[in-house]
Amino acid sequence: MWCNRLNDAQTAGDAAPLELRIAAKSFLSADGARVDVVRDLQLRLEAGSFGALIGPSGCGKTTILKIAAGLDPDFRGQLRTPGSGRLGIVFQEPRLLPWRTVEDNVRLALPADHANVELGDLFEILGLGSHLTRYPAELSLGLARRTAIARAFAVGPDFLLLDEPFVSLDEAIANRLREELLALTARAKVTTLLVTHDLTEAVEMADRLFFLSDRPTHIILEKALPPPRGGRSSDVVASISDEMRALVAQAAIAHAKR
Amino acid sequence: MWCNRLNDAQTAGDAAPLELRIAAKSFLSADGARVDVVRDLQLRLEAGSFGALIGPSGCGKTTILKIAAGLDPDFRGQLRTPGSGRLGIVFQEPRLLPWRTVEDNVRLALPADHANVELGDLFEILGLGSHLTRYPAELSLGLARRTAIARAFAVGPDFLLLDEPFVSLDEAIANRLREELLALTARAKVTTLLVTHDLTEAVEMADRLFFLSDRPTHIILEKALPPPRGGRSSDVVASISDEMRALVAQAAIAHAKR
Amino acid sequence: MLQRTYSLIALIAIWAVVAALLQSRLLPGPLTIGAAILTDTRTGELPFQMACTLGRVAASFVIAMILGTIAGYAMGRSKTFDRYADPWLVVLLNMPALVIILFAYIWIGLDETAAILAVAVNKLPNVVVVMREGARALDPELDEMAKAYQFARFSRIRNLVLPQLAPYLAASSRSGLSIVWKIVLVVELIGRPNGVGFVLGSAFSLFDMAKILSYAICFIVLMLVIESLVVQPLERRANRWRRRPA
Amino acid sequence: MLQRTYSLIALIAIWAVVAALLQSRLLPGPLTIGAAILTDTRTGELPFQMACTLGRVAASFVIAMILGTIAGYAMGRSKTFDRYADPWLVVLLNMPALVIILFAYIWIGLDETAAILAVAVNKLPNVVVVMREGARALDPELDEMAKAYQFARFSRIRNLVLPQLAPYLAASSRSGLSIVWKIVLVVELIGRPNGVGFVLGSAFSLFDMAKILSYAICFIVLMLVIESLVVQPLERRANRWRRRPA
Amino acid sequence: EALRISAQSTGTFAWQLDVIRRHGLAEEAGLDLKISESASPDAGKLALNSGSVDLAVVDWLWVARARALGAKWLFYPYSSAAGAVMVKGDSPVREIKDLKDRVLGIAGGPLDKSWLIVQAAAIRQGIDLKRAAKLEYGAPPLISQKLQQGETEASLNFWNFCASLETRGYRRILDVRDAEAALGLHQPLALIGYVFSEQFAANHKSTIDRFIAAAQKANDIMLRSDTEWEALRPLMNAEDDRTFKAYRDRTREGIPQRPVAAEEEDARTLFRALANIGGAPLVGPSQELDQALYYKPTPAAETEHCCRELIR
Ligand SMILES: Nc1ncnc2c1ncn2[C@@H]1O[C@H](COP(=O)(O)OP(=O)(O)OP(=O)(O)O)[C@@H](O)[C@H]1O
Ligand SMILES: Nc1ncnc2c1ncn2[C@@H]1O[C@H](COP(=O)(O)OP(=O)(O)OP(=O)(O)O)[C@@H](O)[C@H]1O
Ligand SMILES: [Mg+2]
Ligand SMILES: [Mg+2]
Repeated sequence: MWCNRLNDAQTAGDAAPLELRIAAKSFLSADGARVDVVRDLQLRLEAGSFGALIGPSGCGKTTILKIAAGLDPDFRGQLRTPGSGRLGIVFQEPRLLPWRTVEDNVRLALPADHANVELGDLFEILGLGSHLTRYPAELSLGLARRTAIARAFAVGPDFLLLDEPFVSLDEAIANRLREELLALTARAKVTTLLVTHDLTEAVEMADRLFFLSDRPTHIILEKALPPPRGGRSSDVVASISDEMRALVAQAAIAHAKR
Repeated sequence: MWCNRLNDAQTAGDAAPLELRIAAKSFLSADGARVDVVRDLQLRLEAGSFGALIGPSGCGKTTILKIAAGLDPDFRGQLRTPGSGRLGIVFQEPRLLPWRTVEDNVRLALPADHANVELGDLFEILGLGSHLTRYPAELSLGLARRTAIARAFAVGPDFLLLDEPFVSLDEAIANRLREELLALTARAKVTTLLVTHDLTEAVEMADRLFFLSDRPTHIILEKALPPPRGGRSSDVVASISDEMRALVAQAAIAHAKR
Repeated sequence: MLQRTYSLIALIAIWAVVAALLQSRLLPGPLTIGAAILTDTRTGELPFQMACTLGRVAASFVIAMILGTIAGYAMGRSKTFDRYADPWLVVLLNMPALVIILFAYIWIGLDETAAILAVAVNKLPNVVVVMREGARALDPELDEMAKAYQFARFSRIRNLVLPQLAPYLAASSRSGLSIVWKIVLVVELIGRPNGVGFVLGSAFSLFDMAKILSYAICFIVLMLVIESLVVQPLERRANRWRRRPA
Repeated sequence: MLQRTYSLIALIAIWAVVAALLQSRLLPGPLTIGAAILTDTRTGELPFQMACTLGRVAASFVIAMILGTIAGYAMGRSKTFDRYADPWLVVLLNMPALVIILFAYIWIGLDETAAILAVAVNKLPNVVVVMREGARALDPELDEMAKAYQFARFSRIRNLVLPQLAPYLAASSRSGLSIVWKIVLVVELIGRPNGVGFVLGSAFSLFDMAKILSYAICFIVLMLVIESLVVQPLERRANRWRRRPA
Repeated sequence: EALRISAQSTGTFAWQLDVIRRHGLAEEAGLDLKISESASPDAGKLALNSGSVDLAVVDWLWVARARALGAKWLFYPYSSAAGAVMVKGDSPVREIKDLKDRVLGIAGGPLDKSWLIVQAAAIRQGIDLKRAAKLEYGAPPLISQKLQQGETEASLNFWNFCASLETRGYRRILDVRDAEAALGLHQPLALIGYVFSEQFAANHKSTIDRFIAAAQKANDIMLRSDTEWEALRPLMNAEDDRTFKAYRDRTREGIPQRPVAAEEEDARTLFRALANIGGAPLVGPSQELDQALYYKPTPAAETEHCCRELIR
């Protein structure tokens, strides 16, 4: 059973927080122009806690996530990742291997010591049961996204990076996946960073919200939410969301004035 | 100005409705299994009206949209498309040419007689102004999606097919784009079919909702909404949405029992 | 399969008609060639020479493909390595086959090692060039994915790199096999005491078109068989994941 | 650019050292070759022979690339066409160069047309094979997009097909140019009264390594120059859109 | 004692070796011949250079040139058979000077030895063939084919092609052997011969001598016996009887019959003539034939040679 493995992972994980300082991150575009994406960003997330990253489209969220994943060493700053290095990541697009079936795509990502773990339950929960032998080109986008989520969950991560994982899914499935994610992070000590445009989703699930400015991005507002996460009633979520919206609007104006 | 063109298009468009009958549509998967995707689906959308297609993930919405676009002639049934054949389409993924800049990607899709049309305003509205010379690999997903939307709007379509166009965008931009879409469809007689998982979005914008069953899919519930679309207050939208949820749940149960 | 057969029959029919019309010793018809093949097969001459050639083809092909793929991949992935190795590649690529063959025979000796090496070295740069393009076109997004999930090196090559290189491998091994075969003929012509190239050399000085064609055709038939029974089924399997165009 | 120069200098240095150590007539050093090139350039012999060869190389290359790309694209796109044409392709691919050259010289005549056609026909199937793989790997999703937006045929080819075929075109024209050059040498050797191949023929029978190497090296230098000043800048431009690996 | 030999499989040397084998001449001389066959005339040179064989049959000119450049090869005459300029039987061309403005096909390249000899002879007649005739160079079989197709009006080819053309009614207008005489040679010179390195000859003098003796015995057999040629026939690839006879007679004609010293003298004359016409690309830096080019067998072998000469 795949859950068992997660429990193992818990005992293996150490208690380091995610610490990310990006003094500056820029890209060189094809026409030679420098695109400044991140400036003076400081982000700290306690081990086992759940952060949400919210910001305007194109501000640099994906860039930050990739740096946190250690995929982009080309930035000025420092990175300290939590856990034992077992990373689960859901990219903004599914990024499946087109020439491998759904099941193989998930299995190939498993660490060697868990190569033969039983994944049936996970696939059932994600509604992939009848598609295991399909190739990615034969999947709908929603199914492909679910495969990518299955991959991230299946490795038994102690560090989870999610880039808008629940878009392009119908409400029922999205809710089921959110619950599953909450259960996973509750069971094991998983440090999670979620990128989302959906404030309600963020407030429902996170311990801590990070609001980002426009490009070059940095944190304009950081907010710790009172526990228990996942258990907040919809009224509470709505009221926190409204409050946040107002605060962010203020902060954005202040930022624009600077 | 790109709006002018849309007005031209209005006079050019004829008044045929979209009529789509799919008796059966199936795929042959790589392992030789037949995947039945659509069965006995009948869809009719009056010229100039706005339909929304809502259904579970992986049920066949994209398949239906591609058939409606005339991209997949391999189905049993009949198709009659509205308008003069000027189609604007937003695929579920951006589908940009990676080796062409943002501006070229949009311009290349323009019909020959509008090749030199002024697109500045459209790019500004979509927030693409400062990215016109970028290549797709240098865009964030949100920017790429907006480019794809710009492409669909820029051709001055009289038939518009949108596959979840507003996901992966922040609320502010998504709302601006929704307004822009409403304005475009109001100005010109554009027959529009929108796929979305967001019921609120559908109720806000559409004249007619089509709810789809699970695979093999067909319409389990069709609902005409009272005009004016776009002008509905949020209370009205919320109440209609709730009503719809209840109806769909019933219909789904009925469908499952069949 | 059926269409391929029809097409082959058409090819042979056209050949037969042209040969019949020309009635020239310089273009023997299919029947003459068939008879020649039968005779030489009975005497054991043809199978023997063919086997010699095939051995050389196989050996040089394998060497060139393996080394070429590795070098091409490395050059496609590392800009620095590419910059240093590229001039050498251009030199090797454009060195006339004859020069390489000569050097091999003179410095290694007029023997099998020299022959096989000469062919492999001739073919190598072509493989490198194709595989380098393949490596350059690798998808960086999938790469990131594999890095994030810490794919083992072997798994990365098997599941990520090779499938992306597959069309390049297919192209360079198909055209490569034919190039290797052609160079082996020259190498045998110049300095081997057996093999199809040796036979062709003698046949050429006697202008024995029937002999030349019958050996050439035997190799071609072999290639057709390998193509139909091995390569194409393999290719179909490897391309199963591709969406069929609607 | 600098790295390429260093690397070339290293190559020449190694050659000089090996030549100095061996002290053999069969491996002249760079200085000997340089002197030979200078002499033959002064007499006008080298430029003349080189020009003859380059003309043939250019003509056959253009013919082979254009026809090969069209045929390869068609075969990659249409399964039916592929099934019919594939056996012919395999036949042409594996027909020994000598046979094609002989047929051309015999049936067309011992002239320029025959020479150029023989080379083009020799190279053609290799282009087809590579371009076919390229056409097969075209992205069906972009195709759908172009269909939906009714791209004109020319725009489709220019903006959709060619950029996707670019790495295949690069591979097949780079390795193609070198193959064409090598076949031109053979064609000239067998039946032309001028050109580098003609010179090499005499030089080979006299074992005149200095002559052989000096002509080969002139062509290689030309290719190095074209590569550095034309091909690579073009390639960099064409690949600008690729994301730099992080 | 082992002797490694390279032979072109379609050449006359292969015939001679076959005679040696069938008559056990090598065993008789205490030699163990290791023969590697090849398809190209250049394989022998390659094999010698790479040290893969000890002896091969190679061009006289090639050896002269290599010696001039410092490679110490030795040469011993093997055959003086040579080609000819030929035309169709009904051609109006009768002599060299009729070739003016006609298409002349030449086998090999511009540095081919027969072509140089013909050129030199023509120049003595006041004709510069290089300017006067339209030249086509090509591989020997192709040139032979082109004459038959009528694309060339005359062709200069190797002796075996000429022999086969002759049986089909083609005419010689100038034999290379006659051209040699015109250049002042006493007898046709053996333009190909056994070649081996000086070092090998120094270390294995008796091996070489015994091989030369055995080869001469084989030559005697080939000169005398017609039945011997019937045995050789399968090797000869002659289409018909006339070609077969032509091959036989031309081969016999080419077997050298005079002492090496006499050869050497004519060789010097020819070399000077060729140096004039071909220049440095052909003969290398030296304008004079290297004195040490010809291998001198130990007197016993030489004597035997002369005696045989006398007996005939
Ligand atoms: N390789 C690159 N070269 C140049 N610019 C780049 C590159 N990659 C990203 N950018 C730019 O950096 C900015 C941030 O990109 P990023 O993908 O991080 O945005 P994001 O916050 O994830 O946006 P979205 O919500 O749309 O996904 C964008 O403006 C993008 O255009
Ligand atoms: N080429 C194909 N071969 C086999 N099955 C396919 C193919 N294309 C689509 N399918 C299957 O058809 C079904 C419908 O696909 P479609 O993309 O239309 O779904 P969708 O409703 O758009 O889903 P989503 O909301 O996830 O986008 C899916 O189950 C998918 O797996
Ligand atoms: Mg992003
Ligand atoms: Mg879809």
